[in-house]
This record gives sequence, C-alpha cells and structure tokens, in this order.
Amino acid sequence: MNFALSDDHLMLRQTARDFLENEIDLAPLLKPGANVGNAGYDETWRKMADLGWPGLIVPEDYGGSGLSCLDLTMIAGEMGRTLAPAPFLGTLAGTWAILKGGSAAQKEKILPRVAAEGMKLALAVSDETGASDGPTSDARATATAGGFTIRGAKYFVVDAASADLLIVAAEHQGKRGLFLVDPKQPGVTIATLPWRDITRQVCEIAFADAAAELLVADDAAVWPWVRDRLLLLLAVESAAGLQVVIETTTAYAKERVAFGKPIGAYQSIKHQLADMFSVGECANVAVLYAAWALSEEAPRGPLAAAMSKSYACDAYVDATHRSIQIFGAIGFTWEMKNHLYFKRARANAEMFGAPAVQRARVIEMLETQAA
Amino acid sequence: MNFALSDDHLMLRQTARDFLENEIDLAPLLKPGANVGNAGYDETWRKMADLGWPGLIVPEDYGGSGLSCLDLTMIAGEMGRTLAPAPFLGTLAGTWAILKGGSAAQKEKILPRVAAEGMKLALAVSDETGASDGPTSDARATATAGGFTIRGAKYFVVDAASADLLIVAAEHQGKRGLFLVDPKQPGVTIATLPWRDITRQVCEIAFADAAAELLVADDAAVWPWVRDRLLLLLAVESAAGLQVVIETTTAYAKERVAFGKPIGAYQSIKHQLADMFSVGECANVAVLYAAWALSEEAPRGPLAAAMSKSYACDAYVDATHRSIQIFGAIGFTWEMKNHLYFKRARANAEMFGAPAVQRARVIEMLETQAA
Amino acid sequence: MDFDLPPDNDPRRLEVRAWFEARPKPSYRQMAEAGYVVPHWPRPWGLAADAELQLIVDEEIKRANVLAPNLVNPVAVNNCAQSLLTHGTDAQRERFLMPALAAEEIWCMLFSEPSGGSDLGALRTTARKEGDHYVVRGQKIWTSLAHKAKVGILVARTDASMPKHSGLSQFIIDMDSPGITVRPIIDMSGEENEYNEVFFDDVKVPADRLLGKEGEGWQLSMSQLQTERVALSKPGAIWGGGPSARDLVDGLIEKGAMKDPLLRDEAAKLYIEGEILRLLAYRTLTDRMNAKNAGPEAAARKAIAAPHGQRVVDLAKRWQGMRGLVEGEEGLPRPNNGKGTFDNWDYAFWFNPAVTLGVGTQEILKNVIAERVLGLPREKDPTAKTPWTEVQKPQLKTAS
Amino acid sequence: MDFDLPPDNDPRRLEVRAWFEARPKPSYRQMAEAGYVVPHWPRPWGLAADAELQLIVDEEIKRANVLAPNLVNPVAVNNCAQSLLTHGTDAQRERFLMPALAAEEIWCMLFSEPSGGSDLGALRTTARKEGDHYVVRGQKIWTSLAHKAKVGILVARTDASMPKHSGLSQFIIDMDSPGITVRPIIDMSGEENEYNEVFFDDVKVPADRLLGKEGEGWQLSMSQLQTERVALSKPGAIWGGGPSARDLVDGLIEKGAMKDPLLRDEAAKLYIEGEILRLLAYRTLTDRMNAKNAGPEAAARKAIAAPHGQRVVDLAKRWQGMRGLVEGEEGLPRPNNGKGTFDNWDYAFWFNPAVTLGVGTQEILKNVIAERVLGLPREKDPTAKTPWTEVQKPQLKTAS
Repeated sequence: MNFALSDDHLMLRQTARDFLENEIDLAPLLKPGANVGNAGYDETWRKMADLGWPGLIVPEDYGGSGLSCLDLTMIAGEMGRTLAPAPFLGTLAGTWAILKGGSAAQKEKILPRVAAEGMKLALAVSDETGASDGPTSDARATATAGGFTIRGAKYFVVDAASADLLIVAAEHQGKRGLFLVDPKQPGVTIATLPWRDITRQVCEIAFADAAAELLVADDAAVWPWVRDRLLLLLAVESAAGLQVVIETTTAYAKERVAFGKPIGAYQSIKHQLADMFSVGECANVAVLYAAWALSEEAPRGPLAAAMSKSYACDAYVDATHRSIQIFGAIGFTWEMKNHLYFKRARANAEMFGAPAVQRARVIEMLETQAA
Repeated sequence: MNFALSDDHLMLRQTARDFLENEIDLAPLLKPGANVGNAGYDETWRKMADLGWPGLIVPEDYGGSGLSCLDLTMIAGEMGRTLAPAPFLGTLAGTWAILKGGSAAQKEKILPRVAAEGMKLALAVSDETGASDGPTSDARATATAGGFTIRGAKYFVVDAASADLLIVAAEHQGKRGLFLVDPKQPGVTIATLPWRDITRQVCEIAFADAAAELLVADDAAVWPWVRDRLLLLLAVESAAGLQVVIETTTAYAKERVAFGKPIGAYQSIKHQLADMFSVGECANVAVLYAAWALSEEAPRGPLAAAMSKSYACDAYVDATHRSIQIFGAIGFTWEMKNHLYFKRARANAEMFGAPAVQRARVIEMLETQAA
Repeated sequence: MDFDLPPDNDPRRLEVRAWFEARPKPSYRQMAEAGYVVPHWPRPWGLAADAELQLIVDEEIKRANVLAPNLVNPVAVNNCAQSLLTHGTDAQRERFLMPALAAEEIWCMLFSEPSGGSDLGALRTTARKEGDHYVVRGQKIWTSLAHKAKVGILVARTDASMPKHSGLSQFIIDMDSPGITVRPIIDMSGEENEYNEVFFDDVKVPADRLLGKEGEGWQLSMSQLQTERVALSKPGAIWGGGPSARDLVDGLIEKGAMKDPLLRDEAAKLYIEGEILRLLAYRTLTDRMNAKNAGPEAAARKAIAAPHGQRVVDLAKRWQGMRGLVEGEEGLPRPNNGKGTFDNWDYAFWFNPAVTLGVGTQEILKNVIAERVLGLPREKDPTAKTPWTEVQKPQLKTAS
Repeated sequence: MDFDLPPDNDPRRLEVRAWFEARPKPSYRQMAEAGYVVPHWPRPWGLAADAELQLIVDEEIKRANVLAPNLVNPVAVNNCAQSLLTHGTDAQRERFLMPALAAEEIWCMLFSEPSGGSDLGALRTTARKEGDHYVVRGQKIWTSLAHKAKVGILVARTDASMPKHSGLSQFIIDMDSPGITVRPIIDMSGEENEYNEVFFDDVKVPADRLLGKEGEGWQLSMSQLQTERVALSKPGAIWGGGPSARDLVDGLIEKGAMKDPLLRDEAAKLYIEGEILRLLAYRTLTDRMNAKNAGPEAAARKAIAAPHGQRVVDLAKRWQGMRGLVEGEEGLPRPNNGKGTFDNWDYAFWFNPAVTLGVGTQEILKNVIAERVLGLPREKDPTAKTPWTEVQKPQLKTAS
C-alpha cells in the first residue's frame, strides 16, 4: 500500500499547472457585463489540443494517452484550480459514453478524431428538471430508414454550443438510449444559457426530427458508469478549487489589517481558516480515493464517487462563501475572482445530483450491500 | 400592544426565584451514585404546597389561583432554572387533563384537593416508543359493572411514583379515552426508571385489570390542548435553564485563566458565548409569545407552542454541551452541576415529540392554514 | 404583556388614515409638513410621536400604498438628518432639513473607504482647512445613492496628529461640487446596484459646512450608524428587505415542494427563526415605547438576522436545483409584489453575501455582545491611542 | 498510489502469523521479547520495523485475538517508554523498560492539574531537591490508570525562578511511595472510569529517578504527548475507540431506521466523514512509511475526528428517542463485540463530552493549524517569558 502520489503523477500535475497558470487569464470575465462568450473557450481548447489533452482518456489504440481516472485527476484538478474555461468536461463526458457504449466501428470513427483533431463532444442527458438518471427523457427517438430521428429537448448540456458531435439520451421503445447527433444540422437548435458560472458553457438543445445514429439502445449499463466518472470529475474540480480559495483567503488574511492587526491574527478568522483547511484535506483524500477506486474498477468505486461529490461540493460551496466574508466588501465585487469560484461551487454542487441526492444514494448502496 | 412583562409578572417571578434559590439544594445529587431518590421530591413539594403552588392553574372556584399560561411561565421558568425536583410537571399535566376533559363532578371532587392538600397527579399517555399522540395506546379499558378496568402498560410517565391519582390514556371502543386510576391498588405496579435526568421522576406503569373511572371517552379534543401546554412547559423550563447555563458559563470564562488570560478573552470563547446569548434571547421571546398565545387561546397558540418547544430545546441541548466544553475537564465531572443541566436538556428535547417532530408539525399546521 | 398591535379603531390610527384618505397621492413635501416623515421628531418636523404612533403612521403609509419616505431618502431619514437637528447650525437646519424630509434632496453617507471598512477610524480621506474653506482629498466606497444624491455627509480626517478616532470631522457636501467623481460598483450579482465609489480630488468645502465641531466626526458617525428609526422591520433576508422566511414557506407550500422531508425541516427551522426575529423587533419597539433603550435583544437580533436571511435565500436557491443557476430564474413568486429592490428571489440570492459584509460584520457584532452585554474582556486596538501619523508609518492595508 | 493493504501472502505477514500460530496464548513478556510490542523500536526491544510491518503486526495481533499491548499498558507503549529509550540512564532502561513492555508494570502520566489543564506550563506541583532526593508536593488530575499503575511519569516544577516552561522536570515515580493518594474521578456518565486525582504530600523521590536533565520537563512532556505510534486507528467515536460511523450505519440499517430521510441524511454525512477519517489515517501512515513526518492532514484529522465522534453517538442517541434517556439502553448492537471500554453506545454517548476536553482542546488544535500549517500570526502568552514566581503573584485559577 502507498497513499502518496507517484512522481509521475506529481509531474503530470506540475506540467498541467505550469501550462494553465500561464495560459488561463480570467481578467476578461471580471469586466462589467462579461459572459462565457468572453472566456476564450476555443482558443484555450486549441492550445490544450496541442498538448493532446482532448485525448487524455482516449485509449492509446485510438491515438490517445489512455489515462486512468487517477491520472486524469492530476489535470482535472488544475482545470478546477484555474476555472479554465474550455470544452473539457463535455468532451470527457462524450468520450466516456462512447468508450462504454459505442461499437468498435463508432470508436474507430470518433475517438481518433477526438485525440488527433481535438474534436469536441457534449453529452446531453438532463431533462428539464435537471434530472439525468433516466430512464425517462424529454427527447424521443424514432427509427427511420437511414437510422433514427430525435424530437424533443435536452437541458443543462455542458459544452453543447461548441461541440462538433452530440451524444444524446432519448427514449426509444420504453428504454433510454444514447444517440450520436450532428449539431450542425437544421433540426438541431442550441441556445447557450445565461449561466451564473460564466467560466462554463451550459446550453439547452431543441431537436426537431434531427437525424441521429444509435450508440446504445439501453443506457442502463452505460450511463451509471459514465455518471460515476462525471461525479468524480466535479468532485476533483471542487476539491482543487477549494485549495485555491483557502490559499488566496489565507494570504489575504495575513496582509489585510483591521483595528491595528492583520485580520488573520483574530481567532475567529484563524479558526475559520483552520476549519476550511481541515475540510480541504478531507476533500482531497476523498477525491483521490474515489479516483483510485474508479481507476481500479473497484466495487466501492461508485460509492466513493458519490461520497467525494457530496463532500467536496458542500465544502467548496461553504468555503467560497466564507472567502467572500473574509475578504470583506471588496470580495463581493464583480472585479474580484471570489464570485467566479463561488458560482462554480454552486453550479458543481447541483450538477448530476446535489450533495443530498448523493448522500441518499450512498445509504442505498450500503443498504444493498447489507441486504 | 406591550411586550414587556407587567410588574405583577415580574413580582411573581421574583417571589418564585427567592423561594427556589433558597429551598432547592442539588448537592445530594452531586454525590457518587445519587439518583432521583436523593432529590428531596416530597419535602420540596410540601413546601410548595405551603405556597399554594399545587393549585396555581386550578380555577379560583376550586380554591386555586387560576393562573394563565403566561402567569404560570413566571414560576415554571424558575423551576427550570433550578432544576427543582418535585412532582410539579405531573400535577400540572393531570390538572390540565381534568380541566379540559373532566365532568363538573370530577373537577369538584379532585381539583379542590389538588389546590388545598397538594394532591399529586400524573398523566400517563406515552406508549413504549415514547409516542404520546395516540389514538393507539399500550393500555386497553374494559367496561365493568362498577365502571372500567385497565390492562396494559404506560411508559415514561413523569411523577407517577409519587402521584396520588393517575390520569391514564387507554383504548376503549376504538378511541383513546382518559381514565382516573388510583395508583394505590393491587392492579397497578409502578417502577421508577433509571432516568439519566435524576432531577425528574420518570416511571413505567403496569396495569393488571386496575379499576378505573372514565374521564373522557375520546381524548381527541382534550389531549391536543393538554399537549400544547406541556410543550410550552418544557420550552419554558428549557429557555430558563439555558439562561442559567449562559450566566454560569460566562462567569466561569471571566475568572478562569489559560495561557495568561481569562479564557473569556479568547475570541473563540467570546463568540461561542455571544451565540449562546443571542439564541437564548430568541428562546425567551419564543416562549413568552407561546405562553401569551395559549393564555389568550389565540389561533396561533398551538403553532407557537410547537415552535417554542423545538427552538428552546435545541438551544438548551447545544448550550449545555458547549458549557461543559468551556468549563473544561472539571465540567465533565459528576460533582459539577453541568451534567444535570445537560441531561435535563436532552430529556426535555425528547419529551412529547422531539424538535424535528415539532418542526414537521409546524409545517403541517401552516399547510392546513394555506389550504 | 400583550402581543396585539394597535387596533383598527384606535383613534390616533383613524386620524392618520383620514389624512391619507383625504390625499390619495400625497407629495412627500405634504407628508413632511404633516409630520409623517419623521413622526418621532419634535414639531415642526415631526409629531413628537411615541413608538406606537410611529408604528401606526408606518402602517397607514403602507395602507395608503405610498412608498415609505425612509425608503426614498433613507440616509437622511434613518441616519443623518437627526444630527443636523441636534448638532447643526440654524442655517444648516434651515437650508437642509425640509428638502431632505420632503425627498427633494437625496442624501448619501460618505463613510467607508477601500482601506477602511469596518475599521472606520482608520479612514484616510483628509480635509485641510484653508482660510474660509476645507480642501477634501481621498476616496470613499460603498456609498449608496451617491449617484442620485444632491447632499453628502462626509467624515474626513482634519487632524492627523491626533489618534485615529480623535482627528475626524463631518461635513455637509454638495455632491455636484467640482472635483467629485462618482463611479458605480458592479457587485457579484452583475447588477449595477446603488453602491458607488466616490473620489475627492481637492474638493473645496465652505467652512460653514462643518457639521458639529472639528474632532466630533467619530462620535457623530457612530450615532448616525446606530440611529434606528423605530419600525416593525419585517425580517426580510436582505437587511430586513426582500423575501422573508414566511415568503419562503408560503412559496414552497404553493409549489408543493414540502413533500421533501429534508427541505421541510430546513424550512421549518427558518420559519421559526423568522417568527422569532419578528418578536425580537416587537420587543425592541416595546422598550422604546417604555422609554427604555433597546435591550440586549436588539444586538442579538442583528447577530441572528443576517445569517438567517442568507439561509432563507440559500434554501430557495437550492430548491431550484440546476434551474437556479440560470440568470433570472426566480423560482418562487416575488414577495411584496416585487415592490422593493430585493423582492426578487434570484437577485436576493446572488446579492446575499453582502448582508454580512461592511460596517459591523458578524465578528464585530459578536464582540459587541460578548464585551458590552456579557462583560467579557475587550479586544484592544493597539493603534487606538497612537497619533495617526505614527500609525501610518508602516504602510498597511486596512480591512473592510 | 495504491489503497490496498499488505496482502495475506505478504512474506513478512506470514512470518508474524506463524509466530502467533505457534503460540496460541502468548504472554506479553513473550511478545515483548519477540519485539511485537514496539516493533518500530530498535532491537532488542523492537524490530526496527517500518510502518508497513508495524501495521502487519497490529493486524496479526488482532487476528490472533490478543488484546493489543498498547491497550494494556498505553502510557508506556504509546507515550512515555520512548523517552526512557532516548533520555533515560542505562540503569533506568534496565530497570523499567522490559517490565513496561511486558505489561508487568502498568504506567501512568502525571501531567494535568486542576489549575492546569491545557495550559500544562502553568502546573504547580513542585519537586524540591533535598540532598539525594526530591520532595514532591501538589496535585494531579485526569490521570488514567493511576489506580492500577506501578510507575508514574511525573512532570513537576523544580525551579520557580524560571519562566513557566523552563522550570519543569520529569521523574519516574513509584506509585506506591508513601504520601501518594489516588482518588478515582466519577464523570458525568456516573461510571467510575479510569481517571483519577493523585495527591502528593511531600513524597520522597530518589534523585536518580530524574528523567533527562532538570529543566527538560516541558520538552519531554510535549514529545510524549505527540508520540503517536503508527496505527490504523479506526475512527471510533471516543478517541478512536468505541463505535464508528460504520457501526452507526450498519446498526441503523439493521434496525430499519433508515426510512427516516432526516436520519438517513445525517447518517450519510457521518458515514462519509468517517470513511474520510480512515483515509486520512492511511495517509499519515504512508507519510511515515515514506519516512516523512506526518503531514498537515494529521492535524486536520484530529480537528475533525473529535466532533465527528460526538455527532456519531449523538445521532444514535437521538434515534432512541425517550428510550435513550434510560440508563443502560444501548439501542444499537455493541460494536467490536463490546470488547473495549467504549464499545457500548449508551456509555459512549454519556462519556462523549470528554472527547473534546483535556489537553489539546479544539480551540488549541485550530490555533495549531492556523499558526503552524497556515502561518497565521501566533497567539501570545503574556506570561510565557515571566519568571513563574512573578506570574503567580496575582492568584488566578488556570484553565483545564
């Protein structure tokens, strides 16, 4: 046993950190009226493509790096630290769906393009309520001569507007299937939502008999596997963002003076930061364990993923709020980064099942084990 | 409108405080192995009888003082401050049941004896799970020539062992009725429980065809009215005990020195005490409003009672725990009073519906209003 | 003790109601002259009203569907005008009071600074006496209404050789004076709200605009921050305004959301706390009525109200799930028919972190309770007694 | 990274297992001589074991169903014996180590005082040198095992003219020396637990029982309080022992209590936190294995473990409702087959307030994290540099 990160992992993380701290500039988002359109989504993606990041989890046979969940965590964490705006989550989600659900031919057709050309994907699973676990869906697929057409809508789809290919969950014959849909066809209308977390592109999609190709007829065996990885990804982002919040808030508390002392000399601030730090350590280890468990396809993987999502997101939401409090009025202004982290935290918490939802799942899984 | 206590109320409270601070000595309970048997239950009751306290809420027509819930609060609060061990709660509960449910003849028979002779009552409503709202019950009544007999058991009955007369909830013809039972008959066996709150006598009663007299055949119109008053009583005790905890803990924090300063000079202790104080103010006003609303039989009375029970008990439980923390190791020993307040707080919280149960009731009542 | 409010047939209430019924759309000038803007003031400005009459006037103004004067010109009515009454010169009262009460001249408070915040005594804006006027130089921040205000009440340092609190003075400023620049602040909600930065670039202020005496600036400012006009402040989430726990519960019931037991329990906790906050406000009011100073429950109410409000809007937002992240998605029906700035669940949520910021943060509030109410040892400001010039030597930022 | 524990077929594990299989009921003397009591010590006492081997030994001792030596003689094995190894004289090592490791002589730690508590440096027990011995006078409290102990490690003040931390020294005491009185403390659970008050009435201690040098008492005590034998501490509610969140969830599922969504959510939170505490313990272990000092996560674990445990037993108790107030009503099945002192839900609950008391309260732990890990300004002890005789002048109580 060894719980320390290997040198390879540390190096992977350092490389990602050097790149992102260099490339990611959130300044344009801190100008009045800024939105995700100003986030430099595409440019950043191009640069990531030069590093081969689109293919991180694409198996080497398809020209990717074939990274495990644990390896990926090293890079995803840095994405979370910098709030890097790019179609990273969407492409990962799509890749996982194809890896788990796609035919050999489909993998052959798509994955090399993801790895080599930085083809962008998006996974459309959520319905109007934000529920993503199916089996119901706001979209229906109908078989046609050439394949399928999809009618209906999907909601809260991350990275849809920038995607080159959509993977869409739609009902067909009482089951929820996954379908490949070309977004660049008349039957597909994509609207980017005025999402509060302006470092992320979140969209609504309307399908008017859009042509589609079947990926898998029943996603019951595919979606849970993909969802576990998405939960991990959000947990990783959150735990890493939390670290930045702790670091910046601690630094601020040391230099900022009130009533003749640095505010960090007041016990109430000290203890708040100590709490944030302790919870941060917990989030880190929860995330690493989940990443390891999913990498190993360990039986506890899904449990660990749900636990890490619940814990890390709650901790992130709490810390980003406290951070604004400790910064004081200035931390409440648009021109500071505090609110970007606050909004990312709030959004991550809700995606693919809020912390309380994950906790209910945790007990369900334990009950099943016990039974 | 005037939210201040009248001079009469203030005087009533002061009289009670002078008496109880004088009479109540918990020292015997702070000796190793002490239990409620050492609490001086009966002696204290005799002294209270000299002051006419047994008849506080007995109408003047029956020789009592006819106090309102608000008046009673002045005295009940002082009972809570001093944890005064005496059959006070049981006798009040029984009196309320008879007032609301008894016939003129029964009132005539019993209430004057309560007021004049300090006759002790106990109300047996809870079943084995501690549920007290019925309609089901662990005891059944059967009609006989002379009246009724009761078979079964009641649980968590406050002041039963010292009672001269029991009011017992028992099922009869599908309804829960209330019956008068003489505890001094062979068919009644009363066991005092090893209750953690040793300032209170809590018992289990077994009935083997005990002779009983019907008070009311269906307590659906009686018990809720009585329960609201019991909830208030527990809230009053708790809010008042909370005050003592705040006072003693604050005093201790001023004199106790650590690392060269009084511990009360450390912000973490200051803020904990400030929180306790603020919550204490909230508990006080919640209790006073509920007392007023029940006195006025105002429509919001039952809501106010549930709110005050939920809030005051949660606050009491939290503060008594913190108090032990702030006192440090010494506050954890049997010879200090801290644990008596802690245990009273835990017990009050559970009686007649825990805080979470009361909160669920609060929303139900609001839903009914809204509907 | 009696928790009932003055009844409908209360004669004083009937008189006020009659006045408003006679004037369907009264001007604030009319209301000011009738004494309904500051009823607790002496005549001619007010009615020398006791707290109950003040309450009646509040309720009748609401009933007449007139926006309360203290919402139109809050700084004047709630905070600063009283200082002119007590410390102003006849000329100052003559010139400024009635236009302020009639809401013909909006006021703003020029207190907080980027380097200052809760440590107001550390402010850096200076006012240099030059013959018959002062020259003001510096920057203020979080000045609400500065963009609308004709008059500003400024606190600035007139004597840096004195300790931090002793060298301050107050001035009545024409906001259109040359050298004043007002810049709105965009907060994290993305809205251009009523807060501003105000820059003073050698602004000339006539000496007769000094309020009170030189060196009285600290005391004046503190009293203005304290001044709480007696009012049945409804415990709205944002500084008493905006949605309340009652609105939350009504809304969630209406939406059928209470089936979720977790949400149900959280909502109940908030409802109970909200009702208690109302009662504490009544208590404070009663104390005033009985001519006592607001009791400790007033401090307790402040300490609890802010985080309470934050939890109210947080629960409403979490109930929305993903949908709540979409800008403009309010989820629950607007409270108070959307009258006030914060009567919008979505805006109230994204604004809520501000509630525990600014002058009197939670930490300071708790210190006040611990020290002044419970009598625990006081936190010392090592710079309190030092001449400001000395304190300034090591250039340090100061906290907001 | 690898979260798997050393496998069953690990050669080192097999060797240890063989030893225990050859000796079904080993004496602690046998185990001590085999090096299994303090495997991380150098030979002859230990095996100079790395953390993994320590872990293996722990697990195999458990598997052999032998009560762990560090539970039989905790003070010696976990805290103090190591100081004899490093600072003791040959004679002291010769006389005391083996009997301690063999659990033939139980040890106790004579540190806390009624006036002392977390501020150990403020202790008042004095040891006065008189020729070839010291005379000890004073009182200790919260001494676990004092009633069973043959040997006590005492810290006392040998030089009051020095500042509080500098005038202290340690001694190895015969607990049966004339003048020592041990009185058990009854805690709020009503149980006569393992804590005692110990009174020293001019107790003679031979000079050769001084541990280390005069004035080294503070450093020795600190290191003894820190010493944490590497162990997979299971996150039991009471200092790692007693019921864990896993036991809570297993029990509640078994009882069919999880239908209540509020309880379900609370239980889930505790379960998650409990699992995280296990992982943090692994992390610390790994750091030791990689010959690093325990990282910051060790401090974090401590800060979180104590309140976590209190919430675990609190939820179990609340779930019982009224029944939980009856003495002896455990509600949930006993964890660890009721082996340990705290493997009883009812006792664990009524004992739980102690978990955040005593040396290293939560406040101090948070200060440590804030100051040593995050580098925030340090809290100053105004009396730290003053000669103790001066500090004592105003007779003040000191906090526990």
